[in-house]
Amino acid sequence: MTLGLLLLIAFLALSASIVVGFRRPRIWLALTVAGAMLGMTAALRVLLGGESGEWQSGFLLGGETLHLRLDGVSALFLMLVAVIGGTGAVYSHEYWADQHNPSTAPRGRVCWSALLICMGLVLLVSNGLHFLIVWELFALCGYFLITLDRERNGVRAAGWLYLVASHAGTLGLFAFFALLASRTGSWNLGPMRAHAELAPLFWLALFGFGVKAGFFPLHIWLPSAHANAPSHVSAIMSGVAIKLGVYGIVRFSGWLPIPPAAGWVVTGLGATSALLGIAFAFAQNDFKRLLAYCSVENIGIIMIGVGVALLAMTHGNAPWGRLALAGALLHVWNHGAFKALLFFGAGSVLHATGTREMSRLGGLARVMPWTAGLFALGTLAVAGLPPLNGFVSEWLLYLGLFAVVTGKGVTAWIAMPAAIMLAMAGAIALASFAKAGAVIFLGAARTQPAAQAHECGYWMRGPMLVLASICVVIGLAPVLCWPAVAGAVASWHPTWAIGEPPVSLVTLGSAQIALAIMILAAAAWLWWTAYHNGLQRGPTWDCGYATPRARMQYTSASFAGIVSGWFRWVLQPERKARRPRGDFPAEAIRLEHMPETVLEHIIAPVGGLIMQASSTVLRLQHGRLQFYILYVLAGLIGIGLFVFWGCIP
Amino acid sequence: MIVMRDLMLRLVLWLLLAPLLPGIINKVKAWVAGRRGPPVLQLYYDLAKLWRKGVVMSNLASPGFIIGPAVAWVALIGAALLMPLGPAGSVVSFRGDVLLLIYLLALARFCTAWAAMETGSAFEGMGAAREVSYAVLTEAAIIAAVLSLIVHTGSVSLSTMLAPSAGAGAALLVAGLFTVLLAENCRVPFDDPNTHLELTMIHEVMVLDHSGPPLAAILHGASIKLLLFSILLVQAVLPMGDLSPLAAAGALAVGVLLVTVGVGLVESLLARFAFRRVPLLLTTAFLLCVFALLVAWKGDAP
Amino acid sequence: MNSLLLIVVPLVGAALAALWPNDRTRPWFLPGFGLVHVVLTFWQFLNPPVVAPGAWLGFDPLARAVLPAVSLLFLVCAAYGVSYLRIRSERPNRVFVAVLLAILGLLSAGHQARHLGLLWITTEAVTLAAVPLLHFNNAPRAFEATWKYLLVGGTGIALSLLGSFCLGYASLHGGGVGDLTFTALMAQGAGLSRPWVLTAWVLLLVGYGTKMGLAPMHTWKPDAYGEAPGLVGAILAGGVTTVAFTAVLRVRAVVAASGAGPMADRTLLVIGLFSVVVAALFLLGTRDFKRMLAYSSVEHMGILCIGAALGAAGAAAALFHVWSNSLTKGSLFMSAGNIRRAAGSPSMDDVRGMAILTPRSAALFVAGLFAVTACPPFGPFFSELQIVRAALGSGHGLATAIFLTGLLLAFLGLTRVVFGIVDGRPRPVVKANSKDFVETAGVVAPPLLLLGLSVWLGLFTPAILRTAWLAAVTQLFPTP
Amino acid sequence: MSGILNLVIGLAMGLNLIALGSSRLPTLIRAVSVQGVLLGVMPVLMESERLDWRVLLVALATIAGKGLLIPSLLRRAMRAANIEREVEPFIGFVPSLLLGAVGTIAAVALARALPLLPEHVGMLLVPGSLASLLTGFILLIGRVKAISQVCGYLILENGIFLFGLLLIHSTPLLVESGILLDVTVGVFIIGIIVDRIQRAFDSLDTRKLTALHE
Repeated sequence: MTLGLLLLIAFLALSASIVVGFRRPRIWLALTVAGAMLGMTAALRVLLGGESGEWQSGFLLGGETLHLRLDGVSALFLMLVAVIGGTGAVYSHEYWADQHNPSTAPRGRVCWSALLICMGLVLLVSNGLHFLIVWELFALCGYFLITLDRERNGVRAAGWLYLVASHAGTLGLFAFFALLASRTGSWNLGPMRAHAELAPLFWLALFGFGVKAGFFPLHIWLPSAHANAPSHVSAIMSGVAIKLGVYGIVRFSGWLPIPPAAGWVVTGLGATSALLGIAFAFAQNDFKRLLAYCSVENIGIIMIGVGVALLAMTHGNAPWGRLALAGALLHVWNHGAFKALLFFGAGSVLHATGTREMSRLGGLARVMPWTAGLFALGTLAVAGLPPLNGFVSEWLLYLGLFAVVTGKGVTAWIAMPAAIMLAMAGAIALASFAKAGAVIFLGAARTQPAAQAHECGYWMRGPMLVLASICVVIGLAPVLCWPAVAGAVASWHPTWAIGEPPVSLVTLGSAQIALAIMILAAAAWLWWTAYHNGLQRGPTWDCGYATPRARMQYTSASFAGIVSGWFRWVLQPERKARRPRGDFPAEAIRLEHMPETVLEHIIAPVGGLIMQASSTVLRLQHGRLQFYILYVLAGLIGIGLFVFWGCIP
Repeated sequence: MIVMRDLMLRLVLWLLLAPLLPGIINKVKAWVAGRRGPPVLQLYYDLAKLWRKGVVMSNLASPGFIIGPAVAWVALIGAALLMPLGPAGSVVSFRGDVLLLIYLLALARFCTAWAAMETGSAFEGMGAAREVSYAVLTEAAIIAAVLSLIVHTGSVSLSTMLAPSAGAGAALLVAGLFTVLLAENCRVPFDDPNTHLELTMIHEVMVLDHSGPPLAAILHGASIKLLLFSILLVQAVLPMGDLSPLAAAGALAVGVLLVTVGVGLVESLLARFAFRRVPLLLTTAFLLCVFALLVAWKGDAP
Repeated sequence: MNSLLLIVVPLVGAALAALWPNDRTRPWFLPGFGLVHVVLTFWQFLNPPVVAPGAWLGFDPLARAVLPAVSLLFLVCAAYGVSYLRIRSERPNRVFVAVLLAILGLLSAGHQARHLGLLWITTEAVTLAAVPLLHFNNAPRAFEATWKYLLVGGTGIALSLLGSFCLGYASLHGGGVGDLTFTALMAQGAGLSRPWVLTAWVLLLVGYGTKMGLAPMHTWKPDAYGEAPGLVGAILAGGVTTVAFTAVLRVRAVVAASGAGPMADRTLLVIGLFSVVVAALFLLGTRDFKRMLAYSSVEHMGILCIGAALGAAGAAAALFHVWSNSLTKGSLFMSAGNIRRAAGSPSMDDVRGMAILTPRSAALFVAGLFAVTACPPFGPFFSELQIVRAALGSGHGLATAIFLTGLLLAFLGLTRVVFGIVDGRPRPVVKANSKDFVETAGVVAPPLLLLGLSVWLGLFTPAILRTAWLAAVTQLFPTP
Repeated sequence: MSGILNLVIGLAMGLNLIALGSSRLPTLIRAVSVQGVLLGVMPVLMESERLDWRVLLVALATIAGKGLLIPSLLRRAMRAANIEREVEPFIGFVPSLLLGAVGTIAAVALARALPLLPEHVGMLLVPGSLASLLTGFILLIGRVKAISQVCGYLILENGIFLFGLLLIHSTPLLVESGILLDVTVGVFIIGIIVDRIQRAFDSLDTRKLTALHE
């Protein structure tokens, strides 16, 4: 079966699933998963088999002929779309089932399939006009998925913010593609590095795609959208949708020439995004918001890699660019896998307890062992700890950065701070996820719903298991992914072909395997010894405190207190505290709210100014006819002055 | 096979030697204070006793309570095995192994914190929070130090990175890394392993509820970490590669001993810092490492 | 001859409708004559007649490029009108139907007018004819709106008359013999007296700009669109404004022929951008979803002006936008009309949760919102993208930035209002009110059809339509 | 003939000032009516040498429409509304007068900037037209009663009619008459709406017409 046929069948299967989605959930699921599998097969054939496809047809759409193309870069992202799309569909079968959400579940299924089609097409189309079409449709599908639960105000507000931000980005892309088309004379896309005059367009692309990717400070829509969406939607938004922003940047920095400053700016933005994103994440009390901010961090990490690759491109194609780009692209996969896993886990918790507030949970590990275990695995992966996949991609990225430093060129001045910020981000990520995992799953249940939680069913557990095994496999055998990543790097820049995986990657893989074995052995040994010596249960000692209560446990806010303090200048937390006073203090309160700083301290004031202008303008429409005629006169005089003023010189 | 044998040998060496260091430190402290102090091998006795004891596990705890220390222990041992040992070099050496080492330490930290949180105790939560928070700054300092070594040697593999002397920035690097060592191993002035005021502690408070073999694993892991940092510090500064094997071995041993004594002296002479000032000190350590980095950059630039 | 037929047939229909005795069957005149008109128009469209250069009236390329859109819009509105008038059976519809048909005839005349005076007469006639439609609801608010429409519109139209005189005088000054056909004026070219041409341009732009609803002369628009029935709004926004726009295009061609083209383009660009930004600011604050449509119309008139200012490529895109805007705006007006009728109030302070009460109209309204804010795959996306491309292609970077910012703000405002009325839980009053309104196929299918046409127009723009636009552009931008 | 014509135009400009300065509605309507009659006379004066039936027709229609029909319509509305006076105008009568005077001077000055055909050089048509235009605007903007505004609109139209006389010689009268018809019908419709407003709001005070606003 040819590549094109595979993709066509996948497209047809997904289209059919749109049709049946309203009424027949099981057929929908089968078709969606089949479509995803077919897409995955196609992507794998490109990535591992080295095939690539380009299709053109005389069929006119919007006055442009259809032009599709699947190469290494797009296949890499297509793989992600297929995997998360398929697993998410399975997950939603239980998570957003018809019996719980009779009114929204059908819509959710249809939008899901449409989203997968649009995402796939974004990766395939090779025409600016068509790209914009599927891009915006993909954004709209995302909007309708985020706002599935429209009844809730918070969901609607979050969805609206997403929609507006996304539209702003799209308008940037309007300018980008329109300028590209007017400079090249056609909407057709493809490698055009030779046109040096196109370089400044990179900034437009960076803005347009950056809004979708959600790096700092363009991330304003991301936390609330990902937190308020249904969890399978959060998973695909966080795991895949924002990656398409990265795809845009990677794709067009590969096809178009880039300005010399691009690498510096992208690396800088990436490092900032990594550090500040995770600082925000750590401070959150809502576990889905925490995961969302963590996506900002991970996009930052990916952007560091992309930025270093761009630096390499402008500095004589230095070999370190390849390593960094490979790390970034691998991290695209890795982040997709573990972030989706974490969001699925979060969904399971949310499903079981009905709250996203970490400080209302606790002790879930005992009632939801599967979720807890898989979530813990996800936290290890997202914190970039060996022997899981997160570490591998960050390791590649570090190697790239270190290689820049050893090169001792001027580029080291951005690589050194980036490496240090990346390290700090890694440490805070560890802290954040130690906090998230511990506060949600460990200790005692803080509220009634947490105590009465239940484990999720097989439909939800299955996808989590799949994703967890992906995390483990990539971690233990990174060499397996190498051809895919290397192929993508090679198709990004033809002269950057890297054949064999670096020796150190192979060694790293064996070290990781050894580590995993040692961990299993040691755990078993220690457990056996403890068991053998006698395992007693008792209350938590807690230095002998007699009446411990669940609410006395360390909460998420107190856990994050120290680091949040360091980042107070950017976090701008809003605190409300009433300290206990007097000999018999009545009531003490301490509330902490973590606003989205960029949104509330930068966008909101600007928006306020615009709204002020708007209300001024509105006052002009006051209903008095006399003034309306005066406006006509004013228009006459104004235009008259404009016209005749222009004629004087 | 030789690699395996070598690894086994090193494993045994690390396992056996590590608990010596806390004993030495305690001896130094006792000596400065004019006491006799516990025997140097005290930790060995403790570990042996703990290993034979039963475990009391909180009602709230899940298996992570025991698995956590096991993973942490393995991670620290793994990190130790990556460390080149003077003239013997390292067994497993590859580009970027230094990162694996750093992240293994992080893994250990994560697992200790996780195990601590298992009990749902506020004290242990406090300790875990402090541990992971301060690590942010130490991690930055370590990466800065590593970067300075990378700049200096042009290599990203531990065995070659640590071979030459640290050059012009050596003093800065020693100061920075020594502070990091104190922080990472929870010694005075960051933490006081001897106090029993739970509110003021970091590491010790995390293990309040542990007992028996898991506690033994934690304590042993801590001693390995101390030894690891001492060796790292010594090798980073001394020109190991330039010395004859014997001299190198001797230098390493003496260096580690010196560091250990140094730690003991610091503990005897300094009081624990207020918590407010810990970040300040850590930032200082970070800056020292950054200066070392800058010196390395300047010093080696043509 | 056929071009006259386009005018006469609807006028005859109007006369017949006025004489027809039965209120219940009279509305069928609308789709009947609308259909005949569409057939005639498209027959003309496919077989473009040769227009004599000196003809006062003719189906010339510009009329060919625009009139079919108006005709189509009218037909769909007419179909909607049948169901609408059935709902409003309490109101006599003799005048309404007759005047609507008369307006169709006058619009055909206006689009085909190739003479300055004739153009003005038809525009004025359309303006006046629309009056009974505006106060169809016979409420004090409707009279107030009509009053403002008349006086502001009248002032504007008076200015355009003065402008026409000035242009005529400019022609006399250049040795003309008083032939006020556009062909003759353009042929005079640089012979036209420059000061008079510029004066004429200012007056005509303000005059016809008032009719189009460009800021700051747009003030009648929200009142009129807000109080008139939805389908009247659709025809005003999609048909009448179009006549004014073609008038501006024709006048611009004369001004350009006289050598003041760059100045004319600059003026159009500035007033277009001003309209877009002002409309966006209004959209951000308005709380009435029918008035919102009026402001959106102001915005789109601004977009048309921007397109017209960008040379041949931009003008072609603007003609494209005339089509896409007419069709999508028509759909929006109808679904908004449905919602208004069901809810009993046009204010978002009262109206919520229409997705529950009128699910189909609400869905159409949301789809129309995305259509009108240039989301694919609807027509406006393609036409606005072409305008952006033309703007960037001619080096108007700053203007594009302002334009796109305006679009974003308008998007903010529109989504705020639309989602505000569609989402949430309906109020009991509104709920009770909406019981009387049934979403029959008759009121849902027309807006749906228009949206479908908009999608078709965008994705599968027929080649012949593109050629028609390009032919019109050649008429307006003759290569010397 | 140009002398007589200029005299008539001067009279019309004077009537503008009367319209601006008068607070009584009957005076205002009368001024408009007289101005309409004067306007009707002008085409005859301009084309006195080549008088034909079409010019006479335009003249008669103008006198009938602007001089008689519309003013009587307005008078009827005024009586129905039972108002005689313009009270509390937005722009007072003295400021209106001053503005009008300044406007007239400015109109004369502005008119000089625009080139005229040789046969029109001596005529006051352009300044007269501009002055009327301005007067119309001042009345539209400055007055509160709907009837005053309609009068303002009429004066505005009169100004344009004055300008149109420049073209009377060269453009076909079909256009002229069409325009005249449109204007008449327009004002007629305005009259009807005024009547409806009177009935709906029981007043012709446009300050009450501000229900539609943001």
